[in-house]
Amino acid sequence: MSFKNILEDWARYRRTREDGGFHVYEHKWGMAIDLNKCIGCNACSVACYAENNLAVVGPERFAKNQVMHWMRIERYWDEPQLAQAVPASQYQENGGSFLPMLCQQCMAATCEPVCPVAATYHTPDGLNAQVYNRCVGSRYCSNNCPYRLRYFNWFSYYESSWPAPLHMQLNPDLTVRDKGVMEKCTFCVQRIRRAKDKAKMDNRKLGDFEFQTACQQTCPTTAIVFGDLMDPETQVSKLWAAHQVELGKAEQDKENPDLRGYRVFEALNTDPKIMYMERVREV
Amino acid sequence: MQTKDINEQIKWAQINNDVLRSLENPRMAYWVAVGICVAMIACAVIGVGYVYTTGQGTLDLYWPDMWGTWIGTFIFWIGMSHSGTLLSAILHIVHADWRKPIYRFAEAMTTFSLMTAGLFPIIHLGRMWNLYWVIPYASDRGIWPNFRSPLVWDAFAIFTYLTSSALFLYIGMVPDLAICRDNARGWRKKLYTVLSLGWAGTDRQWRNFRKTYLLMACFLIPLAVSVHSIVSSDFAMSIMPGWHVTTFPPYFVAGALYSGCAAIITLFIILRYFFRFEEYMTIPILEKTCKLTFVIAMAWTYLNAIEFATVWYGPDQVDKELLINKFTGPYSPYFWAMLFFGSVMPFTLAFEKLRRHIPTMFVVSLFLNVGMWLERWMIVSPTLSLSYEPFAWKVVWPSIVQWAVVFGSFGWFGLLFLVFVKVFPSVSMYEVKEMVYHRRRAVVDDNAKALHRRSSDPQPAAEMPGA
Amino acid sequence: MSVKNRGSWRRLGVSHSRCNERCDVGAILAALLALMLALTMLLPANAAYAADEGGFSVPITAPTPEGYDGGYADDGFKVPNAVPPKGAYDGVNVEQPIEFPHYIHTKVNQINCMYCHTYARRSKVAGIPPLSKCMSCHLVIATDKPRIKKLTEYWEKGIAPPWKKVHDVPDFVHFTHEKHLKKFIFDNPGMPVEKAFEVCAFCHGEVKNMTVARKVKPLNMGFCVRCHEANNGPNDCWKCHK
Amino acid sequence: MSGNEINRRDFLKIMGLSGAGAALAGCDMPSYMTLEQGKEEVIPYVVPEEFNIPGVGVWYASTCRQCPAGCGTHGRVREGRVLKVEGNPGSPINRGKLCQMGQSGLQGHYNPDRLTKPLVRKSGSLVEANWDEAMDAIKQHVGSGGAGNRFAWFTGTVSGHQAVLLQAHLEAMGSGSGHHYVHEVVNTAVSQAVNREVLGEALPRYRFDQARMILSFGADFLGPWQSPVHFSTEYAKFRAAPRGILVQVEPKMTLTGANADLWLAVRPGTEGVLALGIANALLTKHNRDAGQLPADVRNTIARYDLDTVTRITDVPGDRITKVAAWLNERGPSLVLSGLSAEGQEHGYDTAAAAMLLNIILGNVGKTIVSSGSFPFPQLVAREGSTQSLSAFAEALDKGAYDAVFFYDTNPVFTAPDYMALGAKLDKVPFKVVFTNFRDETAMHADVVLPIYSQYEEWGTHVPAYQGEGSFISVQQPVMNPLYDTTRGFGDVMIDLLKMRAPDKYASFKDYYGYLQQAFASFPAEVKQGAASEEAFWQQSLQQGMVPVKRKEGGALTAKAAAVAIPDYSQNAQYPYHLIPSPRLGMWDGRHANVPWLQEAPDQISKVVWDSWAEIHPDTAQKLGVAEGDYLRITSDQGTIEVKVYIFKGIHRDAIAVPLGQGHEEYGRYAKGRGVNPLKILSPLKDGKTGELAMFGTRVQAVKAGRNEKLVRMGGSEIQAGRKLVATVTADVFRRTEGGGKDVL
Amino acid sequence: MSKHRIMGLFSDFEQAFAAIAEIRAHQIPGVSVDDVTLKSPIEHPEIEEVLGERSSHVPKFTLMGATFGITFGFLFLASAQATFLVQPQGGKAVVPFPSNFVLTYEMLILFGVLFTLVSFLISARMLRRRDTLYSEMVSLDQVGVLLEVDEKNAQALKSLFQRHKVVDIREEVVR
Repeated sequence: MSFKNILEDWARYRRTREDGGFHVYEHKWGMAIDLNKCIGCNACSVACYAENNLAVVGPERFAKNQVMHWMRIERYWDEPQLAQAVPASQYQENGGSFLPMLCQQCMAATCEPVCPVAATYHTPDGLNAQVYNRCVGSRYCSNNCPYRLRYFNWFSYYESSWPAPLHMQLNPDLTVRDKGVMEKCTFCVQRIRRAKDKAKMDNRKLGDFEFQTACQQTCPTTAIVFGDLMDPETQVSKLWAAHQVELGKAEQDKENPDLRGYRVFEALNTDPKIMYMERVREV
Repeated sequence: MQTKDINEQIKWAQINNDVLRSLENPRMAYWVAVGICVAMIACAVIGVGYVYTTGQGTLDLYWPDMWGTWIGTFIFWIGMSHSGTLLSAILHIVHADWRKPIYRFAEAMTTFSLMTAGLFPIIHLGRMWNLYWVIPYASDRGIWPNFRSPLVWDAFAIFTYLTSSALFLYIGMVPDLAICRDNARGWRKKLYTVLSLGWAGTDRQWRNFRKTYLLMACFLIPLAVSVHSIVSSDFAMSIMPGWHVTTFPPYFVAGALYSGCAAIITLFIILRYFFRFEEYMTIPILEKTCKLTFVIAMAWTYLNAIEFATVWYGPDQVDKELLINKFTGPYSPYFWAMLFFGSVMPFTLAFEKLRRHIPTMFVVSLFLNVGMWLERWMIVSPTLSLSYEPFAWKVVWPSIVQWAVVFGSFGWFGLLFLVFVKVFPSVSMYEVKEMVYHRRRAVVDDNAKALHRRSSDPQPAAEMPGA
Repeated sequence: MSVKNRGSWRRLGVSHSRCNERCDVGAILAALLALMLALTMLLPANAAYAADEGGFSVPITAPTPEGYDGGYADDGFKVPNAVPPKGAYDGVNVEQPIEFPHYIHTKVNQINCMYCHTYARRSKVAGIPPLSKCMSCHLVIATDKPRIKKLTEYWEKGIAPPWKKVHDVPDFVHFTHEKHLKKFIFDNPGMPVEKAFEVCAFCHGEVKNMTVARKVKPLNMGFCVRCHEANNGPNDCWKCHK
Repeated sequence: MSGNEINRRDFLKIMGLSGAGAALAGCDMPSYMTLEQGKEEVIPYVVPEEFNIPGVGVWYASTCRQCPAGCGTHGRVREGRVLKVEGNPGSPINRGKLCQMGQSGLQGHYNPDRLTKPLVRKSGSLVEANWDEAMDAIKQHVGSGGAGNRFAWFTGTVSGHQAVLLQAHLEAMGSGSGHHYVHEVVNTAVSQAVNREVLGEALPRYRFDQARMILSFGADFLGPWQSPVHFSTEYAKFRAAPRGILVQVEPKMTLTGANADLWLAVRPGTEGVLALGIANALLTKHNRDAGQLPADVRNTIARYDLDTVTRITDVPGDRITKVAAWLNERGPSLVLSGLSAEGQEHGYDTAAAAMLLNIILGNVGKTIVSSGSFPFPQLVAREGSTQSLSAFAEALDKGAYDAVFFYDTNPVFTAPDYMALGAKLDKVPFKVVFTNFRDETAMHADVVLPIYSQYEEWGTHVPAYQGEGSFISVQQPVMNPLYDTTRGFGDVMIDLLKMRAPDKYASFKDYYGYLQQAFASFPAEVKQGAASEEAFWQQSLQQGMVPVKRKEGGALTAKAAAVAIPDYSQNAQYPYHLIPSPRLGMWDGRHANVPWLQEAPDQISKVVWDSWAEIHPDTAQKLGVAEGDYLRITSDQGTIEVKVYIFKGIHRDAIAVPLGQGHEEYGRYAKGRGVNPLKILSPLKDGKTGELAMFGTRVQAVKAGRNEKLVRMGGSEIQAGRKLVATVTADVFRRTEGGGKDVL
Repeated sequence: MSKHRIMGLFSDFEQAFAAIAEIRAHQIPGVSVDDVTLKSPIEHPEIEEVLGERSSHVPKFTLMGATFGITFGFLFLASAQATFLVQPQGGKAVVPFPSNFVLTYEMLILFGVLFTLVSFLISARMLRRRDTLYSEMVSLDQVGVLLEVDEKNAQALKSLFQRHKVVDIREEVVR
């Protein structure tokens, strides 16, 4: 049994540069977020709270940045790319730039190799998993995440965050994290698994849009598209292809450099699975 | 002005007496010191208990700086532990005789600071009761620790280092324990009889002892280097700006030796003062230690400069930003303080007058260690709170609980050391005897040459050992 | 080595010192080999996985439960294409509002488990049969029995009996019945559905021999993992821990 | 689903099955050590519904009641608990989408501070009582005798059959619809009035998808405006290639402003001038024909040349010309006006001026088309206004009422201090409040009736703005009531009606029965040839709505209204303008008790759990305040002290304090948090419509001296040169993706 | 006939060495220098001169330990990684050499040190009670020369010690 493992596994060496381990992937769940459509309305963030049992920490702890939002909307005032185009005005005439930030589900995730107990690892469907009940809370993963997308349960929030009967809203499909555990966006793995099980139960392939992540489902401007990057027929893979963004590249070589697709901190070679499409502004 | 490392006229009996006396009837000052240490430990214990019950949040750790001062202090203590290795192992191999009177307590420091350091990674865990998951044990779940994680390397390295250095300390002590055994009474007699492993000073024992000691020393040197390199890889292996630095291993090792030597000077002075070890911990030896410290300090400064330079001329914008941030940002006061204590302070060691002025040295050595602690903190926190993601930039001052535990760790170290100096000889008697013996031989030979006599001829009675 | 027999060594014509070391060397070598062996024994290779009776899981201490005949089905039927999980556990006897006799239903009357626990093949939970289901039979069958009388009271009051939970996994474990039944029963060639209880027995023990169900399998991670390995189940943490 | 309610309630019963409880990661020890057998209980169903499987979620269609927009929702139910709410893809309003308020309705429903028992005022104080006492109290006041036209209903926006029942009740009381006050702080009353005059239709349909440019005078259509989610979805169409231009003109940057291509900070109250200025530019520079405009209007426009406008509005001339040029070439365009522009004493004229631009640009009929009229007038939404609030206050001054009933509104919180509404209410002999929470108004009531939450309640709704198509949105309970001591609003209404008009309503067991009959009585074309009434009922519940055919309104014709905007005047004593800006999350403050929304940062300032005052850096410099310093803001009506947030998205003369906080009651999450800017509004009204001039208040501001950390999310506000949000120009976008080359 | 164990305590090291030198020169019949046990308070490099080479086996054990550390360390780690239920690679090899090198290195040192220690205890004859002739002066400042001789040679040996200004002679008769 396990000797088999030894022999088999020893025979495997790293294939190419980080390809997310030796897994034979079933899926590679990915996203495409159109910043031209995103209005930064926070609906996705709240939907995430509702779906994933996120704790509400309250103002005192929020003040210390002990926060819990897997999906956060970053707001910036400047436009580095258009700096010349915008005349410096004493008014914010170019509006704000909104960036929905959720776990990038990197294929070469920097958080994975550093976890001492292997509580975070890569699943066969290309997700960057966090196993709560294995986590010992060394917080190394978060410290090694350039996107700062991992959040730590500084306290036990169960009583403080869900006083009865608020706890009745908690989603039984996934665990409520206790104190001392790291957590992060899971691409709504409970929905993924529910859909996959359903498909499996009636022996068919899992179709595109058969399920949606909570953020995608609620996004009023449909800025978020989620799907399987391994299946070229899904809308998300079409988007990636259309914007000439590919996995496994530290730098995209595009025939048409004007195409808007890009990945945040691509050059760090973490190979994130979320593609953003540049914000557009009339100048 | 004293120039000799040690006075060769000193009687061996006196050596025994002086050292053994240091083990006897502690004075008031000792008990006061113990009391203070215990109080400090109490602070830490209360703090940790509070964290354990409420959660790590009470440390005012936050997103994104999730490590704070505890990990910094962890590195600090690890670094402290390199002193013993340096003095006993390296200097032993290069036959630097002057180490002999002072290496014993240095090694003790090594062991105890390791015992202190080891605590921090444990208590900083969010769920410390699951610590054992880091140990590679066979479970029916088929789950192992992730051997890729530098934290696991830490666990291995620290365990190895603790074991080895403790054994090194102990083995080096055996002949002295025999001496204690022969002079002790009551429970001490029993204790030393057991500990001295039946040492009788036969040539066979001495022979194997020499070999063993040498081999252990040989193991300890690369081990010490590897340990701090591994600790540095906690950071160097990551991709965060300010951590992802190739010079980190040597930088850490240098820093470690640095703080170690500084700590040696401190304890040197304390022991010399309280145990009246003027005969053995002599000014020239202090001077030598200071010179060594100075050299290391300069090495450390150089490595610092290298790091700045590589960042400054390197391609990584974010890294550069962070560096600028360290110099000008919210952490700048501490950063400048670190540079001052670490690179400017040591120049006091370059002046003979100051080197020989004990109070100055005491103060300086303390400041050097403050600088070293700041260095460690400046490695951990700025990177975490000001890194790639601007939206996450945030600086929160560590809470009182954090400080209490850091503070208490010194008490823990102090207590261990205090116990040590009263139970074990903090000066190696047999090595000092050797030192004296060889010097005496040297002197005798000189006289012999002068007087055209064989050195094996009977010497004037005055020079008879033990006469 | 005491002083006395030095002479004897000398007679062998070897200097005592060297000889002593040699035999010391032998001892060390032996010890070394022993240590190496012992440590390799520690490898899960030999210890955990090949562990019979569940390796590190809780061993049976108390006597086997009432009406539990130990072995598998009477007719020696074995579930095809399946390696039953190893391991045993000695659960407590749970006090139920009505002492439900499983064996009468399954063993005596040969009722399929999934007739009552009907959700098992459609949901992650097997579900406790609704009161109406019980009454569909017991409006007419065995109405004089005390247990049934009790049941009928509940029915007339229109409230369900508060059954106590016997088999439970921690909240951070998400076990699904449907997938397991699919693999071992419905997608299992040569597996007659009427033998379903054999599959249920994998984790629930021989319920068909029990009155009130009783936990007789450890249902801990080792138990699951070994079965998953033996039957090529998924080895992905997130399959069960979400 | 059978028509029998008992049954339905039964299968919605919360059952304790595995996973029904919250799954807590108490994973300290190996499982076999923590798990105890025979402790937890598993309660099976008594009679199951065949499609309801434990451990598997079931979805029920319903309607969102978080704001008047009336989006369709789906509620996910498992083991009888509603766990998640999603948009109903069938609903033409939100197309399966929801905003953050819609998402967090759950926390209103499960809120720990929910009112579970009726409250009755006994010897001056409200005490818990049972329903019989409460209903008796009501009976003896308005049961059979009395009241007449000394009775009034004060509600938020109501529509559908609730509105019918309200109407019926008013008549049964002998009072008339004139005594039904509908109050909403966030409304579009002014622009509706203008539309009614200019276009002859209060709420035409705005075709964002047709528009190639939108010029919005403070219409925060992505935030709290007419229908947030609907216009967000429309906005997405508008932004798809070829991409339309959005220009936002307002004193304080709203969410829409933050998404605009060009955001213009205008001096508060001078939006109309800017509109006329642009009109002027269009007529003079781009010689658009002004033929259809009456002479006086043309003269008015002529008065506002570029320099004048720049001087008055404080908007640079080149921006004005740019906008005019854009409007000229990027037709068809759409000009909107919203709260911040209309909340002035001359708000009506401002809105009219904006509409004037639409006329000049010929948008009417292109991007502003008739929405026809709804076939069932009795179901149409009674839309709220602030005029009704002041009217009500005046009525109370006259002591016009003996009994007032409140539903779905909280006037004591939203009314400015000068109205002293609380005190006036106390003079009213009998007040009944239908509510879910102990809110400010409830504290002044004589009887407080705890009603079902939106997920326990039956009802029908007809959203005022429905986009394409039109329908009646159905609200059905997605779960069993949490507390059997609460009752449905509809059920109580039926009982009230039974008191006054037993003959007509005795036949109805409850609101559920009433609705079923109502549905049965729908004309055939509505029933879409459903096989039976039961089938129709089922299908309506499943769709969550009943599509109905509108009467087409035909082409719109516009006749320009006269515009008269007073000159802008500085006020030496009160140099600043107070902007009580509504937020998408808090709306008018009704969601302040929802922890999710309190913790969800404001989109612009990213502040959480608090109120703040937005001011411009220059202003901050003038006042000598930094972020977190308290600012003392004083109007002629009172003073508030609030922390400062400094950014460039607000006009120098403006101080914006968001609505929503400053509750004195309303549960643990809302109580005593922040300030309520509405309290210090000056008594100003829009001349024509009588709407409160919410944005007309002048204030003075001084540094209070106190300082406290402003709890905000996030650190740096600039990207520090990293490629986080990359931006390209629209030209590039059109070149790559526009004009058929659309990449998906 | 009985055997005598005789220990002479010298305070002057030179004298002690001289005495041993004489023994080496076979002045006393039946007494070889191999039998001499020298007890001293410090470690003398000079001992080699007078006692002649006496080998130590510690290094062999050390080597053994190091080798064991390497082999066992690597095997253990690698098999552990290979038998990991779920392979949490995240893009790295199953048996990654960098990390295994580091860990194996630590194991090497650990076992090296442990074996060295054990071999010291064994080959230095530690952990057994001191013989009756042990003098505490040895741990102070005197050198002891211990020999076991036949009765007839005892006197000769003593006189030899006397010649070299022995401070004290201790003697015991074994059997």
